[in-house]
Amino acid sequence: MQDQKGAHTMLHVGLNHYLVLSGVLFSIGVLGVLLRKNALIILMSIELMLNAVNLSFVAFSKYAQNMDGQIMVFFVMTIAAAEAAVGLAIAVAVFKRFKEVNIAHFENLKG
Amino acid sequence: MGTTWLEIIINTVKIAAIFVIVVSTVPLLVWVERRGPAFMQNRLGPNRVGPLGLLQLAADAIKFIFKEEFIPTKAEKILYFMAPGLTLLPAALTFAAIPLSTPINILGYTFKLQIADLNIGLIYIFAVASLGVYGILAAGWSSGNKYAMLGALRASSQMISYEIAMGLSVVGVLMMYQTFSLNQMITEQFGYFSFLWQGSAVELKFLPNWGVFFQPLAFILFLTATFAETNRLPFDLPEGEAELVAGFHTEYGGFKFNMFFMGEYGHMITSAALITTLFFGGYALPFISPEQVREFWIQNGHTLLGFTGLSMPDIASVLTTITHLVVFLAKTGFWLFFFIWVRWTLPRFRYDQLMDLGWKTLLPWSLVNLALTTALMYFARIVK
Amino acid sequence: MTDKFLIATMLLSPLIGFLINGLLVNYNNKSYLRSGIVATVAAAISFLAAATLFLKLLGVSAPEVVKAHFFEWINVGQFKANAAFVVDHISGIMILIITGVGTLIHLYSIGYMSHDEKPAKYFSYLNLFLFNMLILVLGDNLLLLFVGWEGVGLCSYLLIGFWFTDSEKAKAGMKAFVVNRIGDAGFILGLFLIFILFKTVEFEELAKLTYAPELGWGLLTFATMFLFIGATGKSAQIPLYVWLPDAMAGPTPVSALIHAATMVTAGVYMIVRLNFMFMATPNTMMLIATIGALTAVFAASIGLFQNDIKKILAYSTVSQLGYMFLGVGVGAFKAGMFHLMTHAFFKALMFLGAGSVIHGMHEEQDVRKMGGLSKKMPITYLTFLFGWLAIIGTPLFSGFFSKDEILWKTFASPMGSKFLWFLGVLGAALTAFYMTRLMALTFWGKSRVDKSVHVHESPIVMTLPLVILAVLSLIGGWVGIPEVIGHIFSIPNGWEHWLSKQVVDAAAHGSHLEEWLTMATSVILAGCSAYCAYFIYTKKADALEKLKNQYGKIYNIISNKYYIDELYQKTIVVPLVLLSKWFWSFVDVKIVDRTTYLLADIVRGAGSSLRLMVNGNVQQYALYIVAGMVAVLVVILTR
Amino acid sequence: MELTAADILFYLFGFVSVVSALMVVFVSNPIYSALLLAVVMSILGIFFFNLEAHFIAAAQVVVYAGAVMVLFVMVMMLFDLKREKEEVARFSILTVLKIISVGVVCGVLVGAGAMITGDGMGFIKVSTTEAPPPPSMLLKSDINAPTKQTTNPEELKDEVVEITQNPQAGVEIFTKYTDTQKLSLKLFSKYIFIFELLSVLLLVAIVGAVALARSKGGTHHVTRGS
Amino acid sequence: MSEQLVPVLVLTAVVIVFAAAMIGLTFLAGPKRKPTPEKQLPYECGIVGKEHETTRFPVKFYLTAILFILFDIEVIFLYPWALVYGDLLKFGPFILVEIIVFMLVLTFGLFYVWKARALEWD
Repeated sequence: MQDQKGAHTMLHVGLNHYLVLSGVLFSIGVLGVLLRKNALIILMSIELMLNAVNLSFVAFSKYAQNMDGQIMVFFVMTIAAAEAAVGLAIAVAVFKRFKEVNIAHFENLKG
Repeated sequence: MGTTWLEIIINTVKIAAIFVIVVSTVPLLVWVERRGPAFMQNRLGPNRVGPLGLLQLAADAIKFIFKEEFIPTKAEKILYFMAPGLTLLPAALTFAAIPLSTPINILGYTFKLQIADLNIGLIYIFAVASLGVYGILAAGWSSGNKYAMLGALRASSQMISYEIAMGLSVVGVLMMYQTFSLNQMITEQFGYFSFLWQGSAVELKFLPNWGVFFQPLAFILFLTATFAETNRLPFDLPEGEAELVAGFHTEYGGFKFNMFFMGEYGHMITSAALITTLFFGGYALPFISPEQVREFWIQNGHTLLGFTGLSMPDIASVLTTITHLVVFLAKTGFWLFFFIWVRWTLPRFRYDQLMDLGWKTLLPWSLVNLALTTALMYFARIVK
Repeated sequence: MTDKFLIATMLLSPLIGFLINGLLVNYNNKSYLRSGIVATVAAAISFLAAATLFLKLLGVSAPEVVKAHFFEWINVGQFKANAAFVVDHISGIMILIITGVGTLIHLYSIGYMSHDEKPAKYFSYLNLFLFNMLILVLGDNLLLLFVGWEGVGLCSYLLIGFWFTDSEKAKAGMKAFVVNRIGDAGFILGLFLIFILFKTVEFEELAKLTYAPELGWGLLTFATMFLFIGATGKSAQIPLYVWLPDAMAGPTPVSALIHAATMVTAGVYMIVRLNFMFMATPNTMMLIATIGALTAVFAASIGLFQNDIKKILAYSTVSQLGYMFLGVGVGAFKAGMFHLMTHAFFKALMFLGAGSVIHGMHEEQDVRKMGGLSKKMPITYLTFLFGWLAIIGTPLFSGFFSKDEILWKTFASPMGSKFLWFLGVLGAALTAFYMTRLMALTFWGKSRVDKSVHVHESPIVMTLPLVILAVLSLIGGWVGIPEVIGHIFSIPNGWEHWLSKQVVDAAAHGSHLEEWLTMATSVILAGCSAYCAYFIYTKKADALEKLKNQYGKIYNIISNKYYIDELYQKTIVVPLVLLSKWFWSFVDVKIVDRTTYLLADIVRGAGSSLRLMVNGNVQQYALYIVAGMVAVLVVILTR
Repeated sequence: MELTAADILFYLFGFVSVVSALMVVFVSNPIYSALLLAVVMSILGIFFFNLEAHFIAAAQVVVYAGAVMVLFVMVMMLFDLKREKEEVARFSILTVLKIISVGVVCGVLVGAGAMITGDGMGFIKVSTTEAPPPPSMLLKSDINAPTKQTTNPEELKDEVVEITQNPQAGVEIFTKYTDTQKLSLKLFSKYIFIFELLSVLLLVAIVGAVALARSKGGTHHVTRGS
Repeated sequence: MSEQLVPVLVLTAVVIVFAAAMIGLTFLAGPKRKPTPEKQLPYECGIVGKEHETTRFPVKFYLTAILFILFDIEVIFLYPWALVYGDLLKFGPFILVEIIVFMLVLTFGLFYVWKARALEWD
């Protein structure tokens, strides 16, 4: 297949393009989680990571002709939303207590 | 958009045209908004500029352009400028999915009178509508004024609460039409009121096959939800002049303020169009399906447009499209008038009543509607 | 009466005696009579059963072997050992000796232990000893023999250390047990080797196998060598004899029974039982013979200058055992067995005699404080006289026949040598000398008993066994009159004939003349040395003093038992103690403890450093997750 | 024409989404990062649309862009966080370690993503010596085959047959259903258990959120006994 | 596929251009006066209010947002169900039972929220 298509195989968007994109987004998410101090930004980076995963799910679902990928995206979405909701509730509680949403304050949650 | 450059240009022009039309109807609505209630309250309303005050619209528009560009100190520069755009964009985008009329096919091209015929039309509209909240929040927060902030918060939480109710009420309709694409919904609503009851067909001659008769409760819920969604009067607490000055767009002047209005009215037009499409057969005439209209125009369409020298079927399709466009505009106009009409009749809700209405009445009732339709479809095996 | 029942009674009656005395009778109850009678009756029943069994074997049509299988003890893989007991020609004799002499000694000890606080304990141990000795002898496989072997070792420890309140006696018991254990270790190695070689330990199957004589140092030689080491431990030969003289710390009947008649002979019995195996290993045989001869001469020389009556007898036992091993070593298994029997009689007699002397002299054991007891203790004197005559090998007495048989076989047998014969004769001369010295110092000569002690003859219960044993030591020899004498009076050599089925001796070749000559030389030599000793110790006490200060140094060396004990103490015990001290102080403290503490420190250190990781900083946790993920991904992709 | 509209769209939006994702992480004002994240979410919605997952695209925009990010923006506005003093942790060994590990993760993921199609997009030289990498075990069909327009009929049909137990229904159902309906067919036949489980998850989240809100100091703090 | 999407994107472009033009126009055409400090202050119906530092915003709004997300997902799950309900009815009540369980659990959630007075606007 490769030779026949010639150079522009590279450009025609195949599965690997989407995977590379989702990989990059995922890494940016991880970077956000690791580097940022603000708890909310961390939560958002997690959301970003989950979305990157969703993208690869859908990409696989299209190129593998199988609906399971999309259904998985459904479930990931629900979980991400629930997680964000509860995460923010906690962040608000922490904000009330410490007047600041720095991740360091989450230390007090430790056992 | 078609492959050839020509088609692309035509489509872009169409899109721009439709957008301009929508934008231009906004001043018209404002005019109606001021004249209508005046008529109701036995007073005159703007009649100085131009006949019946029609030119008042143009005057306002131009006035806005010449206002001073003014930014409050504590405002967030970038967001302050982006906020009006953020409200206008979703309103405009939601209108893209609404089918205005039957597609025209002249000179071998079929030309859809709809910006984007999406196969996920309905939830596309809901998706883009939900983006509207960002505009309001951005406006409220970036203007640095704590009252604006409070107004924005109120507006957004109100919109959010009613979005669920609207979503749920639509589910009933979806169960009936079993599709998201609005075009298909309209085709479902042609002809007489007919459905399968216990397997046998039932047809009522005196009723058109509209969605409202299948889902009356859904219609009422959807209507109230759209009122709340567009912050129209009974629910226009955020900009309640009395307490919060002008709500989230207090700090805006000039055309930015106008854009907020355009956003609001755009949203209102889309809601009206949505009501007609979902519940009142969209661009279709009550008992007559577009096919019959085509037949009619084929026989005597020649008299009207004979001079153009187009082939008979082309003329017919043009004429049917025009008729359906007229029907669509009539219906939507009626509902727009209904919006304005309600504004000057119902008093404003208190905020907690408003939220209670959203969460504690609309939502439960839509669940009831959902249960009802499910039960009916299951037991009576009603299938459209 | 089925064989099984007979064997069972023979075996179990001493056990039951032990249980009754041991458990039911209160230990510190003084009534020696009750427990004494119970023990003696048990021994007697066992003797009767043994006798009937022996008679069964006697008849012409009698079966070769009486076997009783009780239960299958061990059956693991190829190793099979079951609790089965065999009475054949060899063990027939042994059970007679054990139970016969045992019963006499039980009877004797009733009298001897009359003043003791815990007679019940003593008698229960004695019965237990009998039971174990019977198992040793009757066992049909090496493992059962080893069980008896250990049992008797245990009983000897218990009996030697009977008066454990006296630390000296307790130490003697310990010493006996330890030395025995060293021997037993050798025995067990031998047992393992045999099993490895032949895949069986049962005598019957071992006997069926044919053994190619192994000239070099093959595995079989090593096996027999190890067995011999076990024998030296148990029968007190050169390297491991040191425990026997100290074992005299126990009551005298114990010494008589265990350290004269039965236990010490176990080694010889074992070699006779496995004679076909030993014949196949000439190297071991030569070793046994030389050690036997050396022990005989060495122990006899020590016996010359001992002053304790029981010590003299102990060394004499060691030397006589030396003779038995010499006999067995040169392939004269029958002669060795014969000397074992005769020795059992006259040595037990002498020990009991010494016992009654001590009893009479109220616990006085030093020969120099005795003298002239012949008039005061006539029966003991007479019976002792018989024993003396037997041991120095006067013709017609049992000692003569068995000892000369051994000497003749050493001289004549292909495995023996002239030098060994010469050692044997020298040993015999020394034996005659110190036995006569003993007789002279205790019974003849003027009485050196101090006034406070008034000597009295022992009661009938003690003197009766003495008389019986005296008769036995006289007629005991007539059973195996050697060929050269026998054919004159046309008396067949019963002993040879009796054992010939199970025991195959090396063919001795030599003319009758030589036999007569050797016999004559040994008798003459023994007579001369006996007269010298008599002359020195009864007539010329002062000549002895002169001799002593002339060869003072030699006298000191010998009287101190060649400082063997001190030698062992220095060469083995002390270094061992030092080594263990070193091990404790250096290895244990420095290395083992140090390493354990080190490990503990490492773990605690790691723990504390890991603790730092869990400090609640959520972002650090995230970092750990990512690092983990990276590791996993890298592993998967580079696999 | 080599590049179809979809390709152009992909590259354009791909670039925009990566840039805005980076800005989400590194911009100082959290509200801007929230809005930018909403933009990223919408762009992902567009990608989903390109990948023929229409309903998921709409759901993505409704749920993520329209609800979750609104919550984030609202909460941030409530906190009135203006400028972050130092948004990124100061420069320390830990930060370097973090960056390195993220770099490795990104490299690995991108490399794996590229390699999955076997041709490695030219970046990763697939050495011909050892056995050619098996067609990625993840995918049944050959990746590089031109993407078929209709989704694979056989595969979904057997699912439908599975629930309806009559093969004829399978064929008939399959031909007339749109994409979204096929999705829901599968969702309500094969994954029904998870579907019910999710309702429980949502319930738990609701109760959790309400409980947290009522906790001490919350605006809805209910004093005892009231 | 993208034929459906491209018009939407074109429309967004048109809107953005329109908005930018309008604002640009006002920026050019509008009078440029020096902003006076009073004018700069946030508009408070004319009263020049003092601006105290931290404005204590009521935080209860976020709870509605959270509940909105969770119930929105419920709605999203209902959409695919609604599409397929009519057709799957032919194959027995299984599709009905599924949704009944789903809705029961979530209405209980709503009921809990109601009873827990989470939506009270005091």
